[in-house]
Amino acid sequence: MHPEKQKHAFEPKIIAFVCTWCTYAGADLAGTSRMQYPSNVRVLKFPCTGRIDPVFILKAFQQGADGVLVSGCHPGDCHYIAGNFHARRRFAAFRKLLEFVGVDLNRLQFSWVSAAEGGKWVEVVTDLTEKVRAMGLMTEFKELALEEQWSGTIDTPELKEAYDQI
Amino acid sequence: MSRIGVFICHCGENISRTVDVERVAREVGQLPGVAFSTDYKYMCSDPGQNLLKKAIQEQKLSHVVVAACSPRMHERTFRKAVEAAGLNPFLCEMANIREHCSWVHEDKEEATVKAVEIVGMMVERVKKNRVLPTITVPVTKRALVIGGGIAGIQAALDIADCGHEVILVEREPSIGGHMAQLSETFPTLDCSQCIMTPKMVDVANHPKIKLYTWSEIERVEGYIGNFQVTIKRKARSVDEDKCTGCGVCMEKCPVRKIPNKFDCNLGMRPAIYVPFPQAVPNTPVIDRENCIKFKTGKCGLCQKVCGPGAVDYEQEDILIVEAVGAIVVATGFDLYTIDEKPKGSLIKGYGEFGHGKIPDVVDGMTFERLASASGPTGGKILRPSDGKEPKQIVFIQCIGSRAREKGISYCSKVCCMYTAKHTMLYHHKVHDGQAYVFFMDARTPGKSYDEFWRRSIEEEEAVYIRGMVSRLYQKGDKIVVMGSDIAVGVQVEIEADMVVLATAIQPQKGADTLAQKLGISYDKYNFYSEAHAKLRPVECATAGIYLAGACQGPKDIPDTVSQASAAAAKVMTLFSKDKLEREPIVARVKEAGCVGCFYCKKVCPYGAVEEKEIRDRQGNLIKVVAYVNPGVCGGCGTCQATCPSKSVELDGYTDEQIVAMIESL
Amino acid sequence: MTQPIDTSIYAAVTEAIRSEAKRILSEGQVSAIVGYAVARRKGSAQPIVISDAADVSKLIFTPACVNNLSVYLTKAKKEIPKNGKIGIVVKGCDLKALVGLMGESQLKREDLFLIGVPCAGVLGSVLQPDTELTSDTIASKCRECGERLPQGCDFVPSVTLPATPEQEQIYAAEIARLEALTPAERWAYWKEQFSKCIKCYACRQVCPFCFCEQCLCDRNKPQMVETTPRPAGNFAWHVIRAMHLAGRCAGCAECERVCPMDIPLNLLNRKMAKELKELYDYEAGFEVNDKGPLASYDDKDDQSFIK
Amino acid sequence: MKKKKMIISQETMDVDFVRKVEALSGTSVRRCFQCGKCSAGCPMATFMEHPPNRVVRLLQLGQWRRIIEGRSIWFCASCETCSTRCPNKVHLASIMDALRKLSWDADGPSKESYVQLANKLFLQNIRTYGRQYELRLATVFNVKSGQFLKDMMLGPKLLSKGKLKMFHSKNKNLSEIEKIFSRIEEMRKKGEAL
Amino acid sequence: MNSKLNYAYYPGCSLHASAGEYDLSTRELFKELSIGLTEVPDWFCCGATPAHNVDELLSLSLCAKNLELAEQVEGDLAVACAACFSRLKFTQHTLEENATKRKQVEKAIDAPVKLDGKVKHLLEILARDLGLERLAAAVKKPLSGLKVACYYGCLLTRPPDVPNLDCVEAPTIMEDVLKAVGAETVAWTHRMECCGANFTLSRPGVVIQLTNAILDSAKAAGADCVMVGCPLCHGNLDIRQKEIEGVYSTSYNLPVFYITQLVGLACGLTADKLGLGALIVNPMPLLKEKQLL
Repeated sequence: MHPEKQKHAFEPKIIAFVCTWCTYAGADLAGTSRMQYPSNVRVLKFPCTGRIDPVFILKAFQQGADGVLVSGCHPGDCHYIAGNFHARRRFAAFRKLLEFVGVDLNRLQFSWVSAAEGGKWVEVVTDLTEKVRAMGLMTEFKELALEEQWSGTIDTPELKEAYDQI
Repeated sequence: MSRIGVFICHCGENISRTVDVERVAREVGQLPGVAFSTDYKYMCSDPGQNLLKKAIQEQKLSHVVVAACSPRMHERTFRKAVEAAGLNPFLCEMANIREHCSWVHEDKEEATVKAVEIVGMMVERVKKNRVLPTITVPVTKRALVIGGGIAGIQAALDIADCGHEVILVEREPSIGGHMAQLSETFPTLDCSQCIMTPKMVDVANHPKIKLYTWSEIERVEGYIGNFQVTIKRKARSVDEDKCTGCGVCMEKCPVRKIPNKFDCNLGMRPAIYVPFPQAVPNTPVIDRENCIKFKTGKCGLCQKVCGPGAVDYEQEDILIVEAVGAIVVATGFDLYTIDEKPKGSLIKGYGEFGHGKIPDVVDGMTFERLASASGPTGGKILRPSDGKEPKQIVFIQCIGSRAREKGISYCSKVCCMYTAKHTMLYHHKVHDGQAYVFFMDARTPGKSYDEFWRRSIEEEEAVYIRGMVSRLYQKGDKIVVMGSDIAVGVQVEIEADMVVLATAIQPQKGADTLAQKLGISYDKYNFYSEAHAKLRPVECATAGIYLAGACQGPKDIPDTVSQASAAAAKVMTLFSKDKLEREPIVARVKEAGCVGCFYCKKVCPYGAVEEKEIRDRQGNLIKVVAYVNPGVCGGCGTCQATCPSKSVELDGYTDEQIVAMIESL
Repeated sequence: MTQPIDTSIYAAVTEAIRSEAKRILSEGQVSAIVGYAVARRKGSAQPIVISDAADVSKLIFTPACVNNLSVYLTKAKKEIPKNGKIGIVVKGCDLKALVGLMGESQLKREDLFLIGVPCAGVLGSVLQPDTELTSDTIASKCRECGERLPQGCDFVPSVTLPATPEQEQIYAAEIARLEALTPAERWAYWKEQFSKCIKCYACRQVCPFCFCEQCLCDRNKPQMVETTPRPAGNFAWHVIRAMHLAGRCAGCAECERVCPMDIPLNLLNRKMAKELKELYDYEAGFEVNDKGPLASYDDKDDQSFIK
Repeated sequence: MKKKKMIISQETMDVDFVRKVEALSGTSVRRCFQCGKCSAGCPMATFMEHPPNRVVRLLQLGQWRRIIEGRSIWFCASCETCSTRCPNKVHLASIMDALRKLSWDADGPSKESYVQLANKLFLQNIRTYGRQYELRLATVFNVKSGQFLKDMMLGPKLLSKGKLKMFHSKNKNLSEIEKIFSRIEEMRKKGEAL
Repeated sequence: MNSKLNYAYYPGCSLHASAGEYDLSTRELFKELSIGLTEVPDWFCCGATPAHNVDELLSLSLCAKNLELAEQVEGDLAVACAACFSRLKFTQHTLEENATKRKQVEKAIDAPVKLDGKVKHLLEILARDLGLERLAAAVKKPLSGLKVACYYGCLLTRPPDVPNLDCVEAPTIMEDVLKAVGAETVAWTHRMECCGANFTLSRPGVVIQLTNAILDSAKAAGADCVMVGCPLCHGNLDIRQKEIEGVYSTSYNLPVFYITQLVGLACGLTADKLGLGALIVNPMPLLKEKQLL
């Protein structure tokens, strides 16, 4: 029997953007091999990592993701010749930008997982889930979404009154 | 408002064991836009598909989500079913709740919640799916076969016999591959060259086969039905058209002591040579590295003696482009060596066997050349160091193979059989000798194979010792073999005169580079990956490219020939139509938004983006926009991710669809 | 310590522009010239398009000539005649934008007559246009300018650029300061900055590279970015814009100059430029027709961040 | 001995001995592929230092001394289970017979003596009396093996039940049996039989 | 088949000694069933296991000699002892197949080898020659309610192709005979395991271990008694039973009958005629309980 699964106080939401030829197939293999991994990840299938727009990552965080995974074919293995090479540069730049505006890059994982690497898929997903779980809820974007234009504090009675009237 | 039908598959118990499928159907049924939701034992079965079709018609469904296995498994099945029910197939999506959910989670609650979300995500996606028309592309009915071993030869002959032109490209100066090197073949012990050379001649004489030896694939562009292949014809320094194959040049060449690779470096050849007498084409090639003319500018003897004047020192590598509709990859194998490997490489050598430095420890192919009547010893088994006949010969199986620590975990499949064959050949040639075989298992699945192996023991008196050899070392002119017999449970030591290692089968060197040119996938050993291990064993995931022989995995001759014929059959199936339907997952430009920055063109791996001028009625140029050739587009979507204004869109993976999925979470 | 900056050559430059403009207009080499002219407020300058040789005296070059005129050749080109070559007055920084636009098929070199301006710097702000150019008033971009003398133009006044004093590199310093912060502190900083945004899109309007006819951020099917000026949408807008400009923006800093809310927008662009320089040894604005760092790749690109 | 390293060569592999075994048993030892089914079903395997499969294995390697020096062959009950179930028709029970015969001839270096003694007495009985007389056999065995009291409690009971006859008569044609014994001895001397 | 059955009879050494009751019951039963039985004059010991164990040529020669002697008597050769049966059959088989050995044997017995005569175990005669129907017809007192574990041992069936008595792994001939006489047979696991008869003399410890497993299995299957067709098996199962019970501190109390004793009982023969008194484990209480006496 399997050991009783530990219940966690916080289950992070992980969104994975993967290419269909390598990582999606690798995740399929993990399934076929009946490997076990945390259920937090939701997989979005793309033809290629080359199709993955940085906007999607931003969108995923805004939509409440606590962690994002982008995964595709190993360099040289792209089904579309070079899509993953383009993606590699795109995300190398984008993660620097996110880092600069204050996103903790521990929440954003990139990986190459081939169709033969069911085990690696499990490892990547498990590691990211546990890492993000330890970090806790990604509050930044969620708080941002709740905020109104005014970012200052309503610290005078007049302002309070004016605000209430809105 | 869409009327979406959701169908949750139990997959027997594969899904329903960990996912509460009824609950998924119930909860998903509540989602806006979902008009119908149900679960069924086997959606992919006939009754399952009928259920789907019936629901589409009765419920007037506009979109369909099938929550079952991976779309890589059955997307095609369900899209076909949807099409049969009158819907555009691309209005159907699959939610993967088996490989990505029920199989990887144990907690039923967790798995069920996840399944609901996965299906919900696909429901949101499918709402944004558009009707996609089928795209047809023309098929060029010519095939390229890469590799001129038995696999390539068989595939080429089969396709050519069917009346289609074949381009056969071989890297070496002659076709024939490894099979031409073998002495006899198991399990019948018929002479390899006797059955191989007629086929080689057939290739040379076939009116439909264009043979390019001493040539390599430089570049592959295009897609199924329409590949453009650039082939590098390496300078042979001998004009194939003029050369009569008389061989005078080879006789006169003053450089004579170059180890012949074909003879596993046991025999010698001149600088202008054919690798073996039955070579096809029988046209020599000048080995420029060793040729005096090329090294010093002097000599030129071969040119002087060549009657027809075929020797041409000025020849250069040339590139030629061939248009083909299908490609058969048959690049074969290479043998593992026990040599020291570079640090950090996946594959490791055998220091305990002397890293290949003991001269009389040879590999199986070397033994083949020794045993071959046309080999360097004329078929006498003589050991390389001193040319003596070995009286105690030890064969060791599974060298490299099945040795995870050495970097290879797979079984090389043919070694058990060829080692059994070697013991027989040895017994036939050295009557007073004794052959010993160290082995772990004898794997002999094949027609008459086990009988063959047993014959080597029962009739040819090979002594098989179950147990791996720990170490080999030279002691005087003997090689001490330290092994054990695990059936007896004692250590065994043999002082052998010669040791033959059944080294692992590996893909050809450069298999990965070729795969990258072809855009096909390969495993960590560089064996090419078939589209499906069981159901599509000769097709690559890349459409229009097929696999034959050991490049896909270790194989013996009958299996190789079978697969080659199967690949040829697949090519012929493709060629049976003039036009080919392809998945309409291609990029489309929205001209209104396009400002013609052509970033799409810059990133397109297929060169599918063209520039298109938009003019008004008077013919004045309004603007230049991008145009994606749907026949050429591979469908990766890199253009869309790159386009700043998102004016190019990949059908089937539009921003709308993806954002809908993200927003559903 | 305030240091004066020598702009004495600007008068000579103005003269040279005028005479060259006169020549090319009268010879019919160009159909129009985009340049700077005196504006209403004292000391201020504004863009002008002239097509008559008689108007060349309107052309000037002063420290108030801050605009990047290349934007008038793309989306703001309504004033520009459709036929014939166009002359344009370009500072070194503006030229880099033009090079970029040529690489992106928006302009053709043969359609342009480039009048390059040797430049010692322009004002950081033109709210007080009649200001002496000093180490305090000079634009931040000019402090780290390496292209005071434009290269490859059709005409460049032959004047000797005065030596400019060593100045503090504000962007580099600010980037370094922010990089040293924790992610949470950086988040707080940018949240504060982006929250000020009122989505006036002046940054987009002035940017030579924002030439898209339909901005991604205006789309509603699907809505990639929230359009209302709320923090979440603002954040997304500026991040996406920075990403779109990565590898393209050469740092004319017009976005930052025109921002009514004083958001340090060029900081993001400089940061991306710095990263791309480090990663791929790429700098924008020097070569026409190159693919740019994010439209090309190398087998051996860094992938240390990928598992 | 059995753990001693095996040096294998054409000299150390006694093929002649193996051929004798094959001739006597009428079965090929080379046929065996060491599946182990013989040992799996052998009722006596637990008593043997070389289980049946290993006996064949050692024969395949010509290492008969290792077999003879042990007592495995003397623990074979001749139940024929191995021969019955062998997938390769290796008649192991006959091989065991042959090994015992050859060991017997070599006047066995085997440690086992009881079974050899019992067999010897049994055959002597036949030669002398033509038939087996169990009481005599048992008594002589006990005397010779020094186990005077073995199975003594069984004796009186068996006698009372008439199961052990105190007296026995000889066959009238006893000379014929003696002739058989001596002819075989003669043949062996002449090398006409193994 | 109405003609009278007649057999040459080879009782073997044991039936003239420790298995006298087998001999007695065989003769009485055959008389009762009107089957003729004539003992081969001056038969020799077949050599049994000890002979082939160390000297196959001797074993073959002794058996060949016995086959020659049997020719003097009309009819197929009826054999009671499984070991004798096995050796005689094995000899026939080997000499048929192996010309070298045949020549050696002919030299040893100084006579041509006779392989034509059929060698039959008593079971075959009852089940096949007489036939189960005729056997059933001869029953006077069916053995109703008697649960019997039929023990084949090693040599009745093994090795394949040699005795050819019945299926080598799943024989039924004993059960068939017993069912014909109204008894109940139990299914059990050790009916073909070896009792170690070869070691009765030399290694009784081994015998006790092996025989115990057999008795244990029979008991576990719910048998009231065991039936055998071999005096050697009988020796181990019956004579040693008490000793085994002592060694393993258990109680089996399983009477061990010869096939002829049980069939004879059903045919109405008395305990005296069947030699039931010679059995070491007293069968009387069981037979009385089942109202068979």
